[in-house]
Amino acid sequence: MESEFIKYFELIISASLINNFVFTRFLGLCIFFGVSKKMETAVGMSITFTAVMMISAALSWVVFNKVMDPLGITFLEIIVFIGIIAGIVQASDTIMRKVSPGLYYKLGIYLALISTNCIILAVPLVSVGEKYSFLQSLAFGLGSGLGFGLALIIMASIREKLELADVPAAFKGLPMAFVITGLIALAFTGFSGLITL
Amino acid sequence: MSSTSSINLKDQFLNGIIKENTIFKLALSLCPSIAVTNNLKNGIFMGLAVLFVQTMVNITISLMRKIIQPKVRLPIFMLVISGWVTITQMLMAAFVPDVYAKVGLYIALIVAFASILARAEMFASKNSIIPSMVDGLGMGVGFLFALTVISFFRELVGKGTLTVPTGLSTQHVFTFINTKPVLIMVLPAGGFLAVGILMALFNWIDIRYMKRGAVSH
Amino acid sequence: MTGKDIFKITLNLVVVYLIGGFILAFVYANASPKIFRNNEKAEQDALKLLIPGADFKKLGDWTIHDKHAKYFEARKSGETVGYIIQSFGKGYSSYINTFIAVDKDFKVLKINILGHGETPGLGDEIETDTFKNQFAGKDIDHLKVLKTETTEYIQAISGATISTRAVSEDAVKNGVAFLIKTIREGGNNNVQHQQH
Amino acid sequence: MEATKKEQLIVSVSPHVRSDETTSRIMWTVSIALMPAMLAGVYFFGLKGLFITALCIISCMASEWWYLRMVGKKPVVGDGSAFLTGLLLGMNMPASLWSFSPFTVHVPVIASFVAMVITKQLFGGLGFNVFNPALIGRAFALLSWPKAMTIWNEPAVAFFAMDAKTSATPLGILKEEGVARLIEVFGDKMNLYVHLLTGNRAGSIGEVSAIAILIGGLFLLYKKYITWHIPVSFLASAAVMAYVFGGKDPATGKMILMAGDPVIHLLSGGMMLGAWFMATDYVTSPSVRNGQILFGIGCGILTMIIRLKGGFPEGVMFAILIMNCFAPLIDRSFKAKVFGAVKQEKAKENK
Repeated sequence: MESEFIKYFELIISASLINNFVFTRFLGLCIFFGVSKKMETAVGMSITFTAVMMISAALSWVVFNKVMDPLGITFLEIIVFIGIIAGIVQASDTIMRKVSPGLYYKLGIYLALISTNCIILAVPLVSVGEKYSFLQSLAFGLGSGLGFGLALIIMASIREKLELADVPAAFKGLPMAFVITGLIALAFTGFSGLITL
Repeated sequence: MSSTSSINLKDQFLNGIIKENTIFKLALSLCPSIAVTNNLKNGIFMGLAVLFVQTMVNITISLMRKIIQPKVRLPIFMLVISGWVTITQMLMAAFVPDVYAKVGLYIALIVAFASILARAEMFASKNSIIPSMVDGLGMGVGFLFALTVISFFRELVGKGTLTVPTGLSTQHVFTFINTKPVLIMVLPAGGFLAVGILMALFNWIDIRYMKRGAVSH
Repeated sequence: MTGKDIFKITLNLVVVYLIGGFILAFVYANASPKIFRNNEKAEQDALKLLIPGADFKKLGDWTIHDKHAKYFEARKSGETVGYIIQSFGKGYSSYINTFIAVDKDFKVLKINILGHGETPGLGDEIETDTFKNQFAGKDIDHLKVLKTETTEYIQAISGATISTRAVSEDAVKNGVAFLIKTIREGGNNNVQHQQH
Repeated sequence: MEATKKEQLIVSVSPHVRSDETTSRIMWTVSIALMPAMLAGVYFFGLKGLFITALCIISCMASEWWYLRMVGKKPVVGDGSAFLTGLLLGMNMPASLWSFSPFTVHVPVIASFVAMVITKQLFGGLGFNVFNPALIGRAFALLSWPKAMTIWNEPAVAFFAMDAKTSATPLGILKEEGVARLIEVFGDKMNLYVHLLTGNRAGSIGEVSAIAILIGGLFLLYKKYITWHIPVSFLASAAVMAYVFGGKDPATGKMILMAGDPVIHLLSGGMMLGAWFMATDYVTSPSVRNGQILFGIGCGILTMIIRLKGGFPEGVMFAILIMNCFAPLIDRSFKAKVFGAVKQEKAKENK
């Protein structure tokens, strides 16, 4: 039992730090660069993201293993997963608006952004590819969400610090964001080898 | 076809390559620009896959534009895109298995490319088949161009080699330097640095080019 | 929205999805056998690379580090010339996927590294021929890794002792030991039994 | 809202508004404080060590000068910051890099360029860089030329020797062969400690002599150029981690709690140099005291996690770089908290 627990823990650590989606798998970059300009939006996005990620990981697992696999239509995974994600985003949009308008006011705008984010699609695709169990895909979703949130928040705090810096004209904006991400990725290389995968 | 419309087509084609280059200018669909570009061959095939999907999606949407109900157009667009991506994925798995083994995940994620949906919505759903196809080709070639430049740079600097595809399953590896000159360029961290520096280079050319025309401050 | 509109939209969606589904199913039906053959061919190619000119028969599955691996028997004109076993070694940052070919006396003929995630520039030198060729002719007692120069044992790649050990003392040694245990001591009967 | 904004402004600017003279004096004083360690390095690795460090210093100053010229700014290289970065970078490199076959002399040059131009100038120059330039330079070199950066010379104590025997670092031996083997290599435990303390061991040029670094660090502390917060919390947390999780059963390789040897970990690798000279960099560490303690603890814990479980034998460099990422965040949250506390007090007074 204890070793099981350690496995889930390792999965979360590996998805969030070692194989961080942004720094080593290069996913979600559009949103990453778009949303990390302000700390407040970064935090909001992280929260929304992690929640949606876990739900979609769980639901995709159920649909893939209980419906698609028995029917032999696993080749349709992309279409089905994108449908599931669109459905979840739409549903949480509606539910949040009804149940908690305050929260919707704060986080609603990020929901729309989520469906065009590749991480949210990559999580079910990877966990299906790795043949994770239900709990494992849930842990993977959680770790990926936390890792993306961590990346966003670090990036936002660094960009805030650089607001007044005299960055050369050609590097202003996105090129500099890439360089910063490259240096963070360089630092995060230190985590490699922490867990043997 | 009249001469005026052919000029328009040319502009439409070049638009996607230069003015609205997906990666260097619009900064969209960035994930594969780093993920698959540590090897020239993978970069080229990824670019070709996007070129194929973009063109086919544009053609399909343009063909269907009259029969699609506006209210359900987004789900239909998504279906068309993911359908073509699935087809691309299967074709690549069948014919270029070694590339597919490396870039498979990113092929699947073409679905989430904002640029493809945007072109379908903004251009193909309003224009006839030929301009849509040209637009798709232009955007796709622009993407292919960007990936080729990035992967050329990264593989050459990172490994001292260039892997040039000579066919679907054949390739030739040119070795320029026997030791790996700056290995980090083929690693994740170096990918970000390389793309950042190349983007800055494009910006710099832009700034200089614009300065020549404009009055200096 | 009138009922007619709803009907039209629904019809629209259904028709588009049906056509899409048919096209996809058609492509899938044509592509999937090829994909399947690709995988088969990749495995056969990997085996042929180790023992050229032989035919291979899968003998069974085994597990190492909770990973499933296969082992094969190699035959030339009906006679057993050796065995090939897939094995995994726990390296620096990944499990190293290795194919090991042994002859009838369980001496290593050749090894091949199929997949790994070791440090670029250091650990990934396990893929080089100079390293892999060291294994030719070694029996199970000579798979020890030494950091000094040696031809009798396996010489460590400088700066990547852990990756070296993972290949030789973990993947190869355990693979060969498993083959000896299952085929020489007891497993042999089974194999012969199948022949009759 | 308005007030928060004002506060933010202070966070990002206040530690850097100094007149040139002060900056330059700080830089030169820190450089002087590094001299004992540098001399120890030259004593143990000879001219090679001196050459590599000089090459780094020259390359750093040249890259900064070239960059400032190129963007049309007044080239200010004399403020000592390029000198200090070059010195630190050189001290973090193995002396074996001074070799012409295989040719590895380009390594310090490119690393210096990355440190000065990409890590410092692109971010807007001194005061705005997020990462420690010398450490990024070293990390870049380690990942780009992993072989060249992990060949360590045995301390030869022969000034002109250009061919030195190679040897594993104490941390390398510890990681691959365990503590028993490490003690065996150095004779006995006492001997090991003495070697680690004086610097008679393989390692980067400037990191080997713990005692020389300590002298420099205490000098800076006495001169009030640094405070105790980062070094002490760094070393203390690393020591606790090493003691609690550092023990290993030699037979099974399993971890034994409360059986580690903190002394070995504190004295080996770049721990001392990192704690006293790299983590304490004004620009890349938090400026609030509590934040500094958190920063130091983070460095210590990450270092030990990487050393004990990670893929690299040494974790100081990566630990400090990772904490550099968090420094703006730490500064931000601690400032906000302090500010909030004041507000609460005021609210109480009003009641």
